[in-house]
Amino acid sequence: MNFWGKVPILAGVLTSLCAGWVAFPWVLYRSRPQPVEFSHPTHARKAGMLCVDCHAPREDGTYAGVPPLSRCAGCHTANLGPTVAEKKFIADYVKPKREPEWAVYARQPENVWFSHTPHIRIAKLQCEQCHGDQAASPQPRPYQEDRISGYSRDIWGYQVAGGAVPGMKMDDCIACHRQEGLAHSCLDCHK
Amino acid sequence: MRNTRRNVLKFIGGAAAGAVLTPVPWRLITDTALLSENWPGVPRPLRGEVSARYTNCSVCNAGCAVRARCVGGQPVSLAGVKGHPLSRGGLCAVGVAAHQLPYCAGRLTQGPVEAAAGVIARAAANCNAATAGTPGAVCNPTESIAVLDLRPGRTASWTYRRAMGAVRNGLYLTAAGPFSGAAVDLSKTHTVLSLGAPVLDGWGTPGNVLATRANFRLIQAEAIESRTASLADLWLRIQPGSASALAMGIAAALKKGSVADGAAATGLTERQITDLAADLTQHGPALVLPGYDCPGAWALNQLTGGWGEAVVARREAPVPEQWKNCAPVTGLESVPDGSIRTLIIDESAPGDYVPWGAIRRKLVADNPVVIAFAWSPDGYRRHALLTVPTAVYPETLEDIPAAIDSPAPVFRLAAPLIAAPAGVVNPPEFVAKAVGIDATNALRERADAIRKAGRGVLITYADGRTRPVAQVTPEDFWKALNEGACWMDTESRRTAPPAMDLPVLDAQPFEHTRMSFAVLAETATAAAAPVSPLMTKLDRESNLRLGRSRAALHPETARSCGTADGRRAMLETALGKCPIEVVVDASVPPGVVQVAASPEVIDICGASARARVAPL
Amino acid sequence: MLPWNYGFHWTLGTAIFMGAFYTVLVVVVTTLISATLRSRRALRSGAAEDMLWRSDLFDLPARDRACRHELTGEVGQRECTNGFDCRTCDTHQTFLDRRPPAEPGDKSYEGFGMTFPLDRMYHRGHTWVRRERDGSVTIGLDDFGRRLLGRPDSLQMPRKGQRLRLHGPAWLVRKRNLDLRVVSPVAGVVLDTDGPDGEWYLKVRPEQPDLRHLLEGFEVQPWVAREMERLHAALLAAGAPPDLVDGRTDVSLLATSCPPACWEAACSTMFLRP
Amino acid sequence: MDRRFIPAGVSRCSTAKFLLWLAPWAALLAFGLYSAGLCLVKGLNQTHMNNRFAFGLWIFLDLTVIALGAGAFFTGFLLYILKRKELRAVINSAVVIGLMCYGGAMAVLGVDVGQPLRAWFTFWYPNVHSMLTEVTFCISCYLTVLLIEYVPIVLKNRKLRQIPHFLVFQHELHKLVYVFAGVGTFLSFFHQGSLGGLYGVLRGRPFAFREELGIWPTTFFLFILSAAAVGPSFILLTTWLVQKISGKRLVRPQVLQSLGRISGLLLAAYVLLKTLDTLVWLNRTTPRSGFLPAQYYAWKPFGVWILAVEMALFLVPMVILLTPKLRARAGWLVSSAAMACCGVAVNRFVLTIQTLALPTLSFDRFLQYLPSWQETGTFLAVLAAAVLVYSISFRYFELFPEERELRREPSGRPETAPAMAGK
Amino acid sequence: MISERKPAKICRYGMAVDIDKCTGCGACMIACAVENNVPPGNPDATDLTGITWLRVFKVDNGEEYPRKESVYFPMMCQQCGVETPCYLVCPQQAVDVDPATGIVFQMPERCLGCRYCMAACPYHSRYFNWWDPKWPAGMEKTLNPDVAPRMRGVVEKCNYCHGRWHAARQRAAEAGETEISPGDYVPACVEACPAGAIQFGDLNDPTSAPAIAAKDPESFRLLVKLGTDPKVYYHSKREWARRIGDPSQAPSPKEPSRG
Repeated sequence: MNFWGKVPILAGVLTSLCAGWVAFPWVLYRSRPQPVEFSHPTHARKAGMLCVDCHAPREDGTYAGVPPLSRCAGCHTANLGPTVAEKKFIADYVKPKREPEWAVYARQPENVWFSHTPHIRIAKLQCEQCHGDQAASPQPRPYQEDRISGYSRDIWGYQVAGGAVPGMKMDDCIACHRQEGLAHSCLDCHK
Repeated sequence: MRNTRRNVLKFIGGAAAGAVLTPVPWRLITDTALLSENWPGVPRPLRGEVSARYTNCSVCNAGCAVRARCVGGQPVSLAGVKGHPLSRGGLCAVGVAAHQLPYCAGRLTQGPVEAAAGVIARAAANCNAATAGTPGAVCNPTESIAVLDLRPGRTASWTYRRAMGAVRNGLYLTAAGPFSGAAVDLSKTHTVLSLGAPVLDGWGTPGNVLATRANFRLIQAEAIESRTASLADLWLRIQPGSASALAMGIAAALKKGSVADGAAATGLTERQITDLAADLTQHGPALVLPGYDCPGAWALNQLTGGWGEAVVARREAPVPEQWKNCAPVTGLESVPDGSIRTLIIDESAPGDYVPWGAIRRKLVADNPVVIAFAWSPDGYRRHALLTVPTAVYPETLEDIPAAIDSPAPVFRLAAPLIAAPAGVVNPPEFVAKAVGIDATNALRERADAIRKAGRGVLITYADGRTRPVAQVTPEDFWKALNEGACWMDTESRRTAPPAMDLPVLDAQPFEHTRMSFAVLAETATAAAAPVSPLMTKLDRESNLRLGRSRAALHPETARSCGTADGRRAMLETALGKCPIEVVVDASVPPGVVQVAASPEVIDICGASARARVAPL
Repeated sequence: MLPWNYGFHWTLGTAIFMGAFYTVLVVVVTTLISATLRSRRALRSGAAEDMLWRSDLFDLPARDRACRHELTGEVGQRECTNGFDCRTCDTHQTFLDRRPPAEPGDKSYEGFGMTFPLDRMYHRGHTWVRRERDGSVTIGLDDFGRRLLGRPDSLQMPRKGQRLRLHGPAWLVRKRNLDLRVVSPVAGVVLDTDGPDGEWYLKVRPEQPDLRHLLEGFEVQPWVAREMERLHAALLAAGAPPDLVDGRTDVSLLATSCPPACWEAACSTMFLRP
Repeated sequence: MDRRFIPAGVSRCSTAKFLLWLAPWAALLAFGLYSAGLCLVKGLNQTHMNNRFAFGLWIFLDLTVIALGAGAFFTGFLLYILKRKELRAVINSAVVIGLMCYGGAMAVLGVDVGQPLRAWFTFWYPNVHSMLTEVTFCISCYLTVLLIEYVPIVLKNRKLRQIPHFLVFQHELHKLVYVFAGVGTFLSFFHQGSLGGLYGVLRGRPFAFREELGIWPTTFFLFILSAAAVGPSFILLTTWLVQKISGKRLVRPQVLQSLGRISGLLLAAYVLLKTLDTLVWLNRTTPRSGFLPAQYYAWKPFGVWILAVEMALFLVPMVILLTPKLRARAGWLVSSAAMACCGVAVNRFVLTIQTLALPTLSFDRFLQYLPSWQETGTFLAVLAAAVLVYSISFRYFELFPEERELRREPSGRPETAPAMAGK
Repeated sequence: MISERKPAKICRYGMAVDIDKCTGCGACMIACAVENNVPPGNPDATDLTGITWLRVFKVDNGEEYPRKESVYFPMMCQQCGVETPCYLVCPQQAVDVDPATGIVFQMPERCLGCRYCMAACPYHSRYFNWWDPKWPAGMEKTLNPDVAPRMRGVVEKCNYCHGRWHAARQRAAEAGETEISPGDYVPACVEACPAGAIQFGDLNDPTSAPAIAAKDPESFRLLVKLGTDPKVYYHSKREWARRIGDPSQAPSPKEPSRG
């Protein structure tokens, strides 16, 4: 087969490569920006806050969820900074007392029984070890939802804080649990 | 390029090969599998802070202590409170799932609230007008207004009495038989003769019954092999509907009279009856428990020596003095027929369901007004002119009357665990308001009265402590009650209830009409009251209990009716008919139709009746 | 099924199971691949025609594939498995060695009112091949074929210089709206073409001088006889009128007189068309 | 109009007549697909299976159909590995039958599982100790093999082979078919066995549980044997049926007889071992697990008679097929083959349905089960599809190579085919 | 199971059921359904297609009145310890046995609904979701977040309220413990039984109720001769009731009786 004979084949390969790697994700994932242009670095660096200042666990050690508006309003009664984003936040949410619909990148599937308590109280893990150094994280990425499975792309696809830290997939949990010799059966984490 | 078809094929081939190198096929395979996890329609349980809250179950008078596991404030499961002096940590099947009652099919939240208020107010006004100027005159009977309280002994009952007291000839009616204001003390009992009472199946306070079960020998006289009969130490299979006859027979035996009639009616031997009588006297203190088709049998306890021992009088929890001038308690049966024009029925809290026929008799013939306070569609709503929606446990704040097996007066609240939907009313306050009385604070006033009396102890569940009431401030008392605490009177000198006279034998042997079968209703806990949708686990999904609108027949009986297991049929009595599904069960005696008590069934049969089953 | 799957760990069972499974997989796939490669090679080397010829031949009844030595009675019953290419057949050679030295026979064979000159060789597709001085060969329809077809309605001859394959189509004939391909008795390059009017159809330079696969000399007579038998059988099977099928069938009449079914049957049988 | 597709040298009915024959089957298929669709869309509540009768008509069908389809692998084994040349006359037909049996079984399994979208998990996370895993793997592999074996038959079609690529490919593939025959035999041995093991390992179902030989219960081996024994019978039966329906002679009687003979021999072996196994099971296995053999047959309608019938349906055909005189008579031959097929069906029925119907707990009760119309419909779809594909294959492909020969030979003439010379 | 290393502490959770105490009130069944997010029965569901992880049967001695005696008999998954039938037959490892607790667990998300495990289970304690799960409007609010609702077409079964096991472990972790203290983890049916007929504990702990029951001559297990080592011990003083566990005592075919 001469070169011209090969052209159609190459064309075919190229087409499906483009379709598969570029068009497909664009079709598959429903993308939704976070309601507020929130910046972890600003809070961590400028305001010098710690994770627990906002993400305070309940007294039983369980994760209390994304901090409610009240906690933000604690400081953001009026503009603390010049940014437009903050103006917008106060105007749209703080003043009308409207809870922002935060999208949680790493919400686990229903059949996963995850508790922060043992990871904090016993394993003494630091937030960064799983969530990555959010203090250095860029602006919040749009939340991408798989149209078919309904799961966040982050736990199934690339990792929450980019490169360095493990993602929130089962394999990531397992890797650590195996290391610690804590992986006995599916029942360890599944409900 | 020539030969395009070949090229197209090449292109397709290349594309196929390339696709394998993209995430498309793999992603799709995975995602479809994940989709089957989030299958449409599979709900996501809400997450939130887990907390424990305490209350008392108001599904029946047992008022068992309840610990609710709440997630984000919403109760997700209920359990008994260990170490509770009355309920002993017990909770029956209905109570365990009672937090789901608000989600029963057809739950009422909307209704003619204003209209009802208007009607009651007008009726009250009419009554007053009708008797105005004629002091003490018997009011025009066709203009009387009445409240039928299916669950007497509550603070709400007092409110109704006050309301009716305010109306010149208002009546306060209860369905409770002659035996009220008394209790039984199982801990003091050594022999229990149950004439069809479901002793081990939700009667009294289940936890208490089971805890004291070891103390007494249980003799069950019943026609069908009910749950209690199958577990009793001795089961006497008597003829359907002959419970009172047996009672009479025993009475006769105790009086050294002839037991022939009793034997004939019950199908027992005379020897069996005399032995039974001997048992009751020798292994005392004995207790005779009537089923609800022979209330008169209570009196039998006066002959066995259990009177004042096993059966004792029970004071009522203290009541504010100013409440005392109010309408007297009237038994429904003692009201002249056709005398009530406006009847208010409160079935917001499950109680004894009175057959509609018995009520209808008392109403005036021409368009009487019946107002039902209900949260569930089946019940008196089917007969009422107006139905006003009410809250239901665990939405309601109400007190629970003392259970029959608690000799000491008690006062506890069913503290609401979830908010009631908008548009529902609190029946007693509603009625009181309509006739111009303010009863919004009745429970608090009652609590204060109890606190003022200073008797008894306060049991708090969260910490499991028991303190004399005297040491608790009124505010703390009220607060504790709202957190599911229980006030219990100190044991007073036990006294016998007022004497009852033995009713004459009312067990007429069934005349053999075309109605050939005896219908016997399984009278489990609050049998007639609606239950959680989950109860299908007990009836349809496991056949452990007889489901609503099902009737169990002996195989032969079924054959003789020309029906079979799982078939639809019509149950027909002198009072009416209702459709049923036939369940063939060899343990049902021939000639008996066993049904679960539901409003429809009770309406047409009451406790027991003759009926026939016609295949559909 | 892959060791890096969560929950996977090696046990004897897993090893055996996976071993068996993957072996099966490998065997099946390799077989498929080798089949594909071999067919590529076959296509390249142009074996397709030969295969077609063989599979067509295989479609014919066993008796149509009778070995030439069966015709001559040298062997009882023998089926040709070489698609009539005796050059690749070693049994053929042994038979030839057994033969007595051929004494010069008649110049030609006359039978059933047909003439078969013996100065040439015959192919069982009813073509003859004659060696010429210049090393080329001329190819023509034998008397049987000529009489059967008579004057073709149309004819499609190969181009000059075209390469004929052994048992590939030599030329195409259309007669009584029936398309026939005449099997090429030799492989070679077409030098010149003539037609039904001339004595021969094709002049071909054969690829190899060896023409042992063609019938000659005393083999012709029994072959023609067998051909007659086959013709009759075919006609009978096609439900021909009895008068067509007797000892003295005039082949040349078939073209005109016999019904289409018989016509197709006759031609197919004679020109080895399945 | 489709004459150019019909193999040379054979005669087939007119297109119109053919379509007329297909029509009812197509209708049946449509209905079946509809009922299968209901089961897939609305869920398995469409069936009459339940928590106790977790398996129903479908599993019974799968087991039976696959046992009958064993003809494909076993004929291939005899022809290509043991070189029984005469079976060349039926091998193509056997392949098509096998394909339909296995394809049908797979399709039904796809409907039978509650979550078809996850069926591939079995390949991804297999539990190698489960018989079902073995079955799934082997059946899917063997189905592929059958498809590959089917390809040459299709490509050899008179018209298709005019395309050189097809011609050459089928030719080369056909040369290597013995490899597939070998692989097929290997796979079949395993999944036929595992299908037996499927129930034989059920420790919790003493009626089905059997002693273990090595890592496999005896049913594993019994199933292989019974399948191998009945496969040829089924080929025999179908061939005869096709002859009757098409009104043509397709194979020489000797072929059918030799099929019958093989079947008979294997049946003999099977009957022997089955008897042995039954005795061990009743006297050793069952008492050990705390059951009384009598209990198994105490429940109507499954009395001891069903065991007797099962054995009879193997014994009688065995005797007939091993008696040359009787074997020579078409009537006896065919009816005994039919009996053997019924025998295997009853055997599979007992192991699937009766096992589930019997109570294990002392207070449990015997269960009745009747398939719903959706289940039956799905089953009929498989049947219809099989008939359709077979009919089409029979019309356009060369399922019976001997047919042309036999057509040329006026019937009744003594056979002198070289293939038969040996016997 | 997938463990590489042995768990630090090995429990064998089991149950002791005193059928003399059981009154068949069904509180355990309801508590079980509430705890484990089992939906109310579909209108077409019967006792053969419904889902009751725990089911109470009524069993009698086969006699007629007056000699007839009955007991109520709670049947949950017997958590077979060896040769666990369902675990061995599942084609895709959707059944797992936790080496740390001995609990047999069904993973609905892995299950493809082939129901082979149901055929394998001698106790019929596995249930198939014949219908899509459906709760009356608003009732989803009462679902237990510690248990994942199942979807249609998968098998489910009693797993000793595994959600509570997780919760107990979290409570332990809250106190910095890695092991849960006995009594902190109790299945819903045990908690709900008003008669205290069902008791729960670790068979490896000789002081636990099941361990004591295991030694009691009046205790018995179901179909113990199958050799699957069920971990639920039943207890009764009645000789006839103790024979329930022995299939060779099965009653001859007779008229059906409810329960």
